[in-house]
Amino acid sequence: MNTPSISSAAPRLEMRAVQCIRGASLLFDNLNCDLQSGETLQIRGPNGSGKSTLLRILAGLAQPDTGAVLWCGNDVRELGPEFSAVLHYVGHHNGIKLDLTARENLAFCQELLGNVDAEALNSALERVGLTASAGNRARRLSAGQRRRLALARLILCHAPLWLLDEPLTSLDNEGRALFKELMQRHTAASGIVVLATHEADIGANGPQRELRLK
Amino acid sequence: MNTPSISSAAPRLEMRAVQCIRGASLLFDNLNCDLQSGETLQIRGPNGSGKSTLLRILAGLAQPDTGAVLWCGNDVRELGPEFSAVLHYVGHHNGIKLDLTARENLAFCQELLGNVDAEALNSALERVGLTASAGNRARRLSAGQRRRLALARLILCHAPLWLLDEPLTSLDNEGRALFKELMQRHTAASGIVVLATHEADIGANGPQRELRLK
Amino acid sequence: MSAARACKAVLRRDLLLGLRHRAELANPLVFYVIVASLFPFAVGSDTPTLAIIGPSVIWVCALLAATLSLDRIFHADFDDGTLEQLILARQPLVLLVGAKTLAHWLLCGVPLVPAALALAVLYQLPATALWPMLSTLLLGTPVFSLTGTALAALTVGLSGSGVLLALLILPLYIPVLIFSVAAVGNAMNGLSIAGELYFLSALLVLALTVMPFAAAAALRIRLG
Amino acid sequence: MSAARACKAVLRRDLLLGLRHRAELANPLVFYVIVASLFPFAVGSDTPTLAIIGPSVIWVCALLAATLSLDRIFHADFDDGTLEQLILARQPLVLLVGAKTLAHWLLCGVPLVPAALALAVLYQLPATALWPMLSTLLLGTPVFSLTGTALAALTVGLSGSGVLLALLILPLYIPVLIFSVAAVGNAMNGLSIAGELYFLSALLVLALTVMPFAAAAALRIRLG
Amino acid sequence: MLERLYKYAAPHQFFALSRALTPWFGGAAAALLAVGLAGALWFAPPDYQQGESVRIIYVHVPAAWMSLFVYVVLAAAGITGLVWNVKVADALARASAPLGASFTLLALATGSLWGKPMWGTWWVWDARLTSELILLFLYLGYIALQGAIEDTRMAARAGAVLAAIGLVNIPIIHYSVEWWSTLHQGPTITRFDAPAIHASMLVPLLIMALGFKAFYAATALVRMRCELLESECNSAWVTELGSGGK
Ligand code: HEM
Ligand SMILES: Nc1ncnc2c1ncn2[C@@H]1O[C@H](COP(=O)(O)OP(=O)(O)OP(=O)(O)O)[C@@H](O)[C@H]1O
Ligand SMILES: Nc1ncnc2c1ncn2[C@@H]1O[C@H](COP(=O)(O)OP(=O)(O)OP(=O)(O)O)[C@@H](O)[C@H]1O
Ligand SMILES: [Mg+2]
Ligand SMILES: [Mg+2]
Repeated sequence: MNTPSISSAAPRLEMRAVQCIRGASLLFDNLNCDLQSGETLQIRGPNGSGKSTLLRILAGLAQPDTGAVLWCGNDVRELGPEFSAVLHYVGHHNGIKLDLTARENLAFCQELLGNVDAEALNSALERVGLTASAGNRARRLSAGQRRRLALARLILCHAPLWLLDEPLTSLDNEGRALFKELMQRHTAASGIVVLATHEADIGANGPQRELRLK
Repeated sequence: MNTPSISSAAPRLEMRAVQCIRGASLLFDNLNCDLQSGETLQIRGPNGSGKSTLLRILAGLAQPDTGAVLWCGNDVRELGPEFSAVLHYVGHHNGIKLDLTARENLAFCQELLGNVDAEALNSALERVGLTASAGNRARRLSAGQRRRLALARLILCHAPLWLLDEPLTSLDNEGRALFKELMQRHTAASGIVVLATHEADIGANGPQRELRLK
Repeated sequence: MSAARACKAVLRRDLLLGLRHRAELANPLVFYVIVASLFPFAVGSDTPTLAIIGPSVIWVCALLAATLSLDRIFHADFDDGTLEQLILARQPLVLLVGAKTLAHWLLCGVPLVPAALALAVLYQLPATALWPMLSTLLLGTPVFSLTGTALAALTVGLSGSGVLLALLILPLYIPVLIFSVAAVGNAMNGLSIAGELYFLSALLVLALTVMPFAAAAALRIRLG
Repeated sequence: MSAARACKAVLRRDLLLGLRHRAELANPLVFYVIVASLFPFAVGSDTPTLAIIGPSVIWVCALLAATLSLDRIFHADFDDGTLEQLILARQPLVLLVGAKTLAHWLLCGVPLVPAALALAVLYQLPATALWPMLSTLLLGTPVFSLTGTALAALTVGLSGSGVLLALLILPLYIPVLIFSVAAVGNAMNGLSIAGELYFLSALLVLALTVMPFAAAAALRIRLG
Repeated sequence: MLERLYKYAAPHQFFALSRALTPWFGGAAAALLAVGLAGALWFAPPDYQQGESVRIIYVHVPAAWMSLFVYVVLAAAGITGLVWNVKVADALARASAPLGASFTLLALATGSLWGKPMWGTWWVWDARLTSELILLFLYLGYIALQGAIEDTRMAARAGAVLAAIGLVNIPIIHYSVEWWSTLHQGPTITRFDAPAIHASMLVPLLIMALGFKAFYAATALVRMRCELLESECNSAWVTELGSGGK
């Protein structure tokens, strides 16, 4: 609120010499990267190379051992909740309540994010193909349907930075196509996408960069 | 024990008019299929079409609403634990204890399955590339490493029938290749594989069949 | 204001989840009544003994019921990843945690009050004990919820956190217990209970000002 | 025999997991001691009253501690999918469940015995009460573990299963409670406790023969 | 005979049978309860010791008996459903639980109403009273379990296991008055030798007891039909029923 710049300025995510140590082993060291609006960064690497850990660090859910993550030039540790406001994070876990219906889950997200809009909710459900199951408790949804519900958060309201950990898990072909389209639109609208995935082709349309771990 | 035939006979899995109803909706009806040794069945279908449910029914973890599953001609409900002895099931969940090390997890599986063999254990760890992390608690493993640990069960001891629910989740390319090779060997050794996956190519070598849901 | 709306959303969601498990909602209550009725079983139906231990049993059981229900404040949210979403929400975490505390109190604290009064009747406590019972419960249960939330945040995601939590929390509850039982005892002996009530109010104010911040900090630590 | 080996594996694994969370292992115990010592706080350290309510408090708290630890018998196994693996193991499920029950008793039941004796001293119970306390605990705690396993199997995977489980189990524990406390009371009054011990033994034999089967059936139902 | 039974165990057959039987049981309940209450309130003498308050016995005792009886029915039905996979038995168990809980509550309420004039207090922690309270908890536990499990088939099967385990408590309640010397009345009516109660009281009491049973049967049949409709909503016969077929 006191630095309105960061929500209005052009999105820009930087890693500066980010290092992470887990247990006795160095996961990664001296990671540097400068992502501008419209860019897609795909984090790749074999299992256990630290992709998920890096994403959590970028989201501010974990701290790097040395180095820093900057958003529009500000250290995200200092930005705090302000930084949370500019990102969507979808991790290995879906982050949905199994005892609420699909619709209730999304409505809650909206309220949490601060913009209630029934129309946006309906169109998000429609987009991810859950209109028919919107009234079902999430517990009854299949693995792929739950993942779709988690991804529906992305289109509920705008956030310039998307951090996605294996977003395509459990999705069928139609779901993958849908998701790729969402991503393309987001980068076309000058957003930034960082995702970890083992897919060969993620079909980004803007400038696409790769970060290989290990 | 009283029908030694089923463990020595050539593996054969049949579905007879299998039907499953969940809530108010019919997931699938009148599924028929006859799988002989060496065959691979890939269950396909969009998200929520009932693939996982069907696999649980095949494993005897759930009951079909009508119809039956037969193993070597016997209804699996009547075979009970005898049927469990001929199959490996790997579901969406990995079925590993996060507070045991990778090695301890596999050792426990061996004892449960009734053949303790340190060599088999070491070679299984080696095959799935977890030798270096064998002494780590599974909680510290990454998503893909955990999946590898779950799949290591398949090679710990022989079972003619493999039931796998999206086995490739979280695996990197090397992991996928490894798994495909395991599957090929299994069918070459006259096993049966039933798997649910959204992958286009699962690289089976023997006769490969497909079951499309919805 | 959007912060207020987010808090309301958290509150509404938690209440909804609570109501959706109607069984779960009634459970702490029934548990409370069962445990409290175990004692007469064990002690025998000797009325004077029952009246002596009555206030203590009622309060100790209220404390246990409150403790048992703590586990669910964050546990489920942690398991399904919604806790991360909460932390990444665009609002100050303190407020959201405060809303969760309030929901917990409404679902688990408030129902204890009528249950305790009913038990007081069953234990044949004199009528003079009822008002102090009521007022101490209304002051004490929010302290339980507030302190409990902070410690639940600290232990979230630890295996066996249920019992660990109970272990950490019970010593913190003891002051509330002592003063509340003393108040009821005083009232039964015709003495003033103002001192105890002041003390409990002070504890409540302290908990209100400190605990949500502690809880928010603990959550950030545990998930960091 | 491979069934015996599988049982041993289950037992060893559960004990290992228990020991690995040393905190978790100590927790029910510490919880027990804390709750039991809340009463003197609440009742006041009036020795005759304490001696009267002593056996009841000790037993009720043992029962609560046993109840609280039930949740973890199957809960974790259900969450991570190892329960399915257990059901699909090549051995009769009854035996594996029996091994889990035994592990639970060793981890959570047996430690209660010395703790209860220590508490008996704290409550200044007469020496004549110690032997009945010991024998009833040794007969009663396995019944708790056995019955608890069956009910834990029934409620596995249900949301809020902790309190639901407590709700279901407490009524079933009551007979054990009544007879045990009666035995201690009789002993303190110089009467014979043979009748109570016979009854408790009968309950134990009943539980031993019925509960593992009930638990296995319940698991199949819940996962089916 | 067995064949007949088996036939009516099919949900749609039972549905028809239950429709036919309900009015009979309902009518019998109304008639018996009317006659019984008249007998209880006007024809039976007041007790020489207890005065008019003895008339509570005509509600209390049948309700208390029913609370035990219904639990046994519930457990038996549950086990039948579990072992032989009879859906009608599952429905009976599920339908019985709230009824049994209500009878238990009624026995507790009338008992404590009676206790006030008799023992001078609403409630004592006596063995029978407390064990009746536990019975209430058993019912509530059963209901809570049913509520917690969404799938009705699974809920019924899980409930059956619970009910079977809880069966241990029934003899404890029944014999509690003999095992512990308590305030509560010992067996006066259910003794194997001659009942220690005068016929002018016994007859209305027995009529009331029969009336309660008929009432239970009628309500259970209605509730079972609801249960069956709900759990069988996918099957052909329900669809037919819904589309106006007979
Ligand atoms: C809340 C209080 C009470 C409860 C929970 C209660 C419970 C019960 C129960 C469960 C039975 C059936 C026992 C069986 O068939 O095995 C019963 C029967 C009976 N009760 Fe009560 N009762 C209460 C109060 C009273 C009072 C105050 C009286 C009268 C002094 C009374 C008189 C009787 C009689 C005469 C029977 C029939 C005994 C028989 O089976 O022959 N009850 N009661
Ligand atoms: N109680 C219920 N009421 C209504 N629908 C239910 C119920 N339980 C399950 N379902 C539906 O059954 C289906 C379950 O499918 P299942 O998990 O087998 O799908 P799947 O083919 O494995 O999908 P995925 O590819 O996403 O893993 C879902 O469509 C779900 O909505
Ligand atoms: N406390 C610890 N001690 C030792 N190693 C640890 C510890 N915590 C995590 N690790 C290691 O850190 C890595 C975590 O990696 P992470 O989960 O980020 O991998 P990932 O790239 O997301 O892999 P995947 O593709 O399998 O999801 C693993 O190799 C794990 O073994
Ligand atoms: Mg990862
Ligand atoms: Mg699936």
